[in-house]
Amino acid sequence: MVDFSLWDIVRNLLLAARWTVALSLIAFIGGGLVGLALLVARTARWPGAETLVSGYVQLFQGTPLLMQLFLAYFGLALFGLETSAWTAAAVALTLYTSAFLVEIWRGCVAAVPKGQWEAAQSLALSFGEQLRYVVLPQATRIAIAPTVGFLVQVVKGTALASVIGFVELTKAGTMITNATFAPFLVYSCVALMYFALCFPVSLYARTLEKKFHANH
Amino acid sequence: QAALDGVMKNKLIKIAVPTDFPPYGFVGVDLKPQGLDVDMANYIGSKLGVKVELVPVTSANRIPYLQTKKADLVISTLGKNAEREAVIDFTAAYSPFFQAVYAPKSMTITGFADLAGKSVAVTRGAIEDQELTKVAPPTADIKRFEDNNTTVSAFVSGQSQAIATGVSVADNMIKRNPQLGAEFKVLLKDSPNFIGVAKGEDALRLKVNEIIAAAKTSGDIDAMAKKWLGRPAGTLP
Amino acid sequence: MSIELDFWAVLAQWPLLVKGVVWTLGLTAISAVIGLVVGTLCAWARSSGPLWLRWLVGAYVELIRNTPFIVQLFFVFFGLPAAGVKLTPETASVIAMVVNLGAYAAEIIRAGIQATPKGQIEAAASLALSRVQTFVHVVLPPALKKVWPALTSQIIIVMLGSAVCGQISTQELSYAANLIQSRNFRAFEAFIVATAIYLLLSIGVRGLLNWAGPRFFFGGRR
Amino acid sequence: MPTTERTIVDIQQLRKSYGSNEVLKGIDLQVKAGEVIAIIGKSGSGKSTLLRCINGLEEFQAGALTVDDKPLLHKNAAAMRELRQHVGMIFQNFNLFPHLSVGRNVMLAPSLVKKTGSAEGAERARQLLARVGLGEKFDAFPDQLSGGQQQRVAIARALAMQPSVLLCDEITSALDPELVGEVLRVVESLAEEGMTLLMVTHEMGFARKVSDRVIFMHQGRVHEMGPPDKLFGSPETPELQQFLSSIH
Amino acid sequence: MPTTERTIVDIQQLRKSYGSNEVLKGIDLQVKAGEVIAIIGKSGSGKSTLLRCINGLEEFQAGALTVDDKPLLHKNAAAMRELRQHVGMIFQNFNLFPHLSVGRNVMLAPSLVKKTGSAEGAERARQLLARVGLGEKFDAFPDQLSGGQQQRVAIARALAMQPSVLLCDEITSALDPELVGEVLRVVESLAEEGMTLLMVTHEMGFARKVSDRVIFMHQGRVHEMGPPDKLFGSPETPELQQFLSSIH
Ligand SMILES: Nc1ncnc2c1ncn2[C@@H]1O[C@H](COP(=O)(O)OP(=O)(O)OP(=O)(O)O)[C@@H](O)[C@H]1O
Ligand SMILES: Nc1ncnc2c1ncn2[C@@H]1O[C@H](COP(=O)(O)OP(=O)(O)OP(=O)(O)O)[C@@H](O)[C@H]1O
Ligand SMILES: [Mg+2]
Ligand SMILES: [Mg+2]
Repeated sequence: MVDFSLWDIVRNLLLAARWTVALSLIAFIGGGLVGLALLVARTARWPGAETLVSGYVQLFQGTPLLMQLFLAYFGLALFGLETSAWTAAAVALTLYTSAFLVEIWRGCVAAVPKGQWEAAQSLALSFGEQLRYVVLPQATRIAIAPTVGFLVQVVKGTALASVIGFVELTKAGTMITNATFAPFLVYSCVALMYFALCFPVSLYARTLEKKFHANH
Repeated sequence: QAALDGVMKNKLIKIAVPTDFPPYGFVGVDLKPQGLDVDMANYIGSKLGVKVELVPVTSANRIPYLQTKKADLVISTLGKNAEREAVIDFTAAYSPFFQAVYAPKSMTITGFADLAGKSVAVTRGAIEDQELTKVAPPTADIKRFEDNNTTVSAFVSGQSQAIATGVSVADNMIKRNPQLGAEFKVLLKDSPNFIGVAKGEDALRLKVNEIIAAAKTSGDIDAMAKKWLGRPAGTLP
Repeated sequence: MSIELDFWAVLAQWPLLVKGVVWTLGLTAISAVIGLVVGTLCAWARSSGPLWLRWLVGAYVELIRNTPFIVQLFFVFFGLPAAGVKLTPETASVIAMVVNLGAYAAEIIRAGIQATPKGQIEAAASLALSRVQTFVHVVLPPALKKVWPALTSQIIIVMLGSAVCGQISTQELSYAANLIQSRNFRAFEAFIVATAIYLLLSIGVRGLLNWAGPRFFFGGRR
Repeated sequence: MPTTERTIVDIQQLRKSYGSNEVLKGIDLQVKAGEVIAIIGKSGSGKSTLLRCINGLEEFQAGALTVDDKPLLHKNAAAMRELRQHVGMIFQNFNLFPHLSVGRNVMLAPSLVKKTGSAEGAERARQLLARVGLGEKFDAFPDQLSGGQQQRVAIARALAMQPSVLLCDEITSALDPELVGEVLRVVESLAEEGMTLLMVTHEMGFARKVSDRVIFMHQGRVHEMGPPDKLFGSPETPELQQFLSSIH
Repeated sequence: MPTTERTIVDIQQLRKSYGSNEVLKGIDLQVKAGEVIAIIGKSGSGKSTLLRCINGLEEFQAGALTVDDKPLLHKNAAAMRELRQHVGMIFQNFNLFPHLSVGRNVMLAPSLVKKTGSAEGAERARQLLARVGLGEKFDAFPDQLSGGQQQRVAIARALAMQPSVLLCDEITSALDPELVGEVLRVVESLAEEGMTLLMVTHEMGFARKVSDRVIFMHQGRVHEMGPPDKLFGSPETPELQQFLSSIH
């Protein structure tokens, strides 16, 4: 029917991998910003924030990302909100990523000893200053490794964006498989490319973790 | 109600096509969709005199695309049944679709009763799934897979003893995997394909029906079927 | 835009949904139990096994953690038959889930083990406990306790991830939703119902694990 | 010792509970400017809690507390910041900021709260560090210092805010015995210069030598109070007698 | 005190280095059954390292060590376990197992190592806990106890293995001053009953009262050794004199 050479497969997959990277970046930046805002709300103990944030986390960690993407793209349109695939992907991936990041980061903030808060407080620093100058710098050090580690999950999670029409790495793989009837070859390439994308990130996370433990 | 007006005004029609269902819709080396459904989409676009934007869809999202107006038409090997008609509207049929059961030559299957105790791979929710579920004996082990390709892969890798799928799909599969020794066993259903239109978009539906009717008379439908299926379309409802 | 949502068209197929829930929970339960055992063994191997074993387990963990679950699933289901092993979709799903969870659990549990104060191990040694006894009775329970929330989250991730097992015809929840929607084209309704059920399942599973963890896996004061 | 008659800390009927556990059961205490007060008592008697109430780290349920005639208002963040500029605190575990150099530890609060310019702040930090005997450690990081040095940095950090009152909560108990002396010497010099000090301590010899007044806390109350010679020399209540005998 | 003439711990020319840092520079020491030995010395002089060598927590590079005439063989896991059944150790930080109740802390090692039946083990644990004054805490968890109570549980736990020698490494230094007494009383009773004890301690009064022999360690060597009255009363070396004066 159609004859894909190995190079055709690899070339197409590489092209599709661009979308995987772009979607990952969107997810990470959006998720990071929203996650930070939620973290601050939660840490500052704004009334109701705790309940709200934990409900948020429960919702977006408790349902499949596939469904979140689907509902962001098609569901909003049901209510007359016209969303492009990019908007929907950005919204859904941001929600999903932030729900995980806020949990990860909360643990890191909690790992900063209470005495640090108290010392900053007794030096007349405001809450914002305590957070900005004393707690977050320390929490960040702890947070870098697990955060970078989570990036890997995000990269793999973008595979589901095919449900709203993105032809990213996994989807491209499926499409090529359907034309070539060579699932092993194609999926091996797909797996390899994910590995090539993710492994350096994992490795980096691990080095950071080691470094942190070393000069801790 | 205004889909046709919108199409004519924007000079653009968005048509959902499959990319996982050769020879109806699959991709070439440039990852651009091609196949019978794709040709049909382009054909309708040219008859309307508008540009065509192809929207690659999967079986899970093709109907939502239509319902949320992200696509005007779905040309994606849609078979018709009463339940489906409650949700979307269908035009006239535009291509034939025969489903049959295939199995290795060494296996004797002369009727559906012979499927008892055997495993049969089928694409989940496809017309052949519904048909097979109706006619197969209860002891037949029907394994339903996500898409056509997974179904074929399951059969090719020996995960199922038989497969129920489209005739042209099977031809292709047998050609590429001669070692299987698979052959046609029994015809499941002759279930032609229809084009899906959002509920109530009668203007668009009638317009497409016109185009299909004209194409049948002019032989264009037969030509398309010949090109992709290797046989003429025959009589379509 | 007016689309009439008809949830009854989906809910009327409740036997399929119930079956899906049972399968999803079943797959999750089996792979959680075996996956935790695998994870614990790997965590032990990686923190105190011989060097070659550490490398082997390390490679396993990295391979799994850096590739998507669906690719792993396809390799088990379509790849192993090429090597002469034929598996039912259900077995293949469980294997893929165990292999996946095992790798993640290994890393999580290892982190818990590493956090064990040295004094605990020395106290056990000076009480003449063997290495295995020390690991099982002194190191593991507090380590599990420490990482239990992370393990719970990972088990839920695996449960939600099991949705793709439907692609190889395992009849779990998303399979049921897809089957329903492909028959009657009620995609929204089917997916919304499935999403709601997934949410309930993950709340339930989290609650269950929070309750069960202290009772069965690590002692200590509640 | 340069004690004046101006009351700088005024505590009236202070009550504080954790849940149903009443930890401070009505504390009355007036501290004069320049006074040095040592607080002693058994573990759990509420000494730390009292200090923590004074600079607002803990909310109390009843009673009134004023510092420099300004009442402590928990709900008012601005008032709390204002108050804390007058009340410095030093902790048992130093609580230096590990990610900042010693100099920056000292400069942080003045630059943020008092908007001290950075050149001026650095100059002042150097002076303060020299004062606690750590002039050359400006660029070191906390984890490069011994416990005694860290605690002296913590003192310099608190002094940088020019507080009117300094609260010290067992600031030598986390130190190796050899390092206690260097910290106590710094505190002693502060006392001599007229700083108002409230310190919880287990170092009875030091308390006796430096303080103007000793407070013995017992079960959430000020059980006995008076000049050190009297309290240590002729304790009146059996509880204090027992406490003093237990620690020798 | 019931000291016999049987040598239970015999240390010959023990040398131990961390990397290039020689921490023990040839230790010779014979301990008789029933003897109570206090080890004193400055921080870093090698006291803990010596104790840790005796029950095999640290490997040493040269010299020989026997307990009950059995040599310590690092490579032989079975021999090490056997040895450790004879040598109990109690740590500064208690190191109770936080996930086990007090009773189970005490019962764990006997049941795993000596295969003691659970009824018998529980019975014995109750006796031991009663002996350290914690009879009613059998079902409590470590974090529900005070430091002094935790340390007494640690003692009971070590005793449950019926060791011939007990090593104590500054077992009261992590305790609040008021809690030190209750632990020392238990140790004293052990000494009176004839347990062989090697203890590193900063409590000079206690060392003087309880021990048969005091060892002053200095820079990795046994610098001075003798009966407590002699060592504390008329120290010979200037190092010991300086050490004793620094801690008072
Ligand atoms: N955060 C808290 N939550 C509940 N109870 C607390 C808290 N902090 C202290 N307490 C209780 O308050 C009482 C007084 O504690 P506080 O720390 O003031 O005692 P203290 O006199 O400083 O003792 P120490 O000498 O041990 O430091 C104790 O009974 C303690 O258990
Ligand atoms: N694990 C280790 N690695 C490297 N050096 C060590 C280690 N443990 C101890 N040392 C060094 O060995 C020397 C002796 O330490 P040791 O703990 O035996 O002293 P100590 O007499 O017990 O002191 P302290 O009274 O502070 O407990 C010190 O110089 C210390 O720095
Ligand atoms: Mg206190
Ligand atoms: Mg020591």
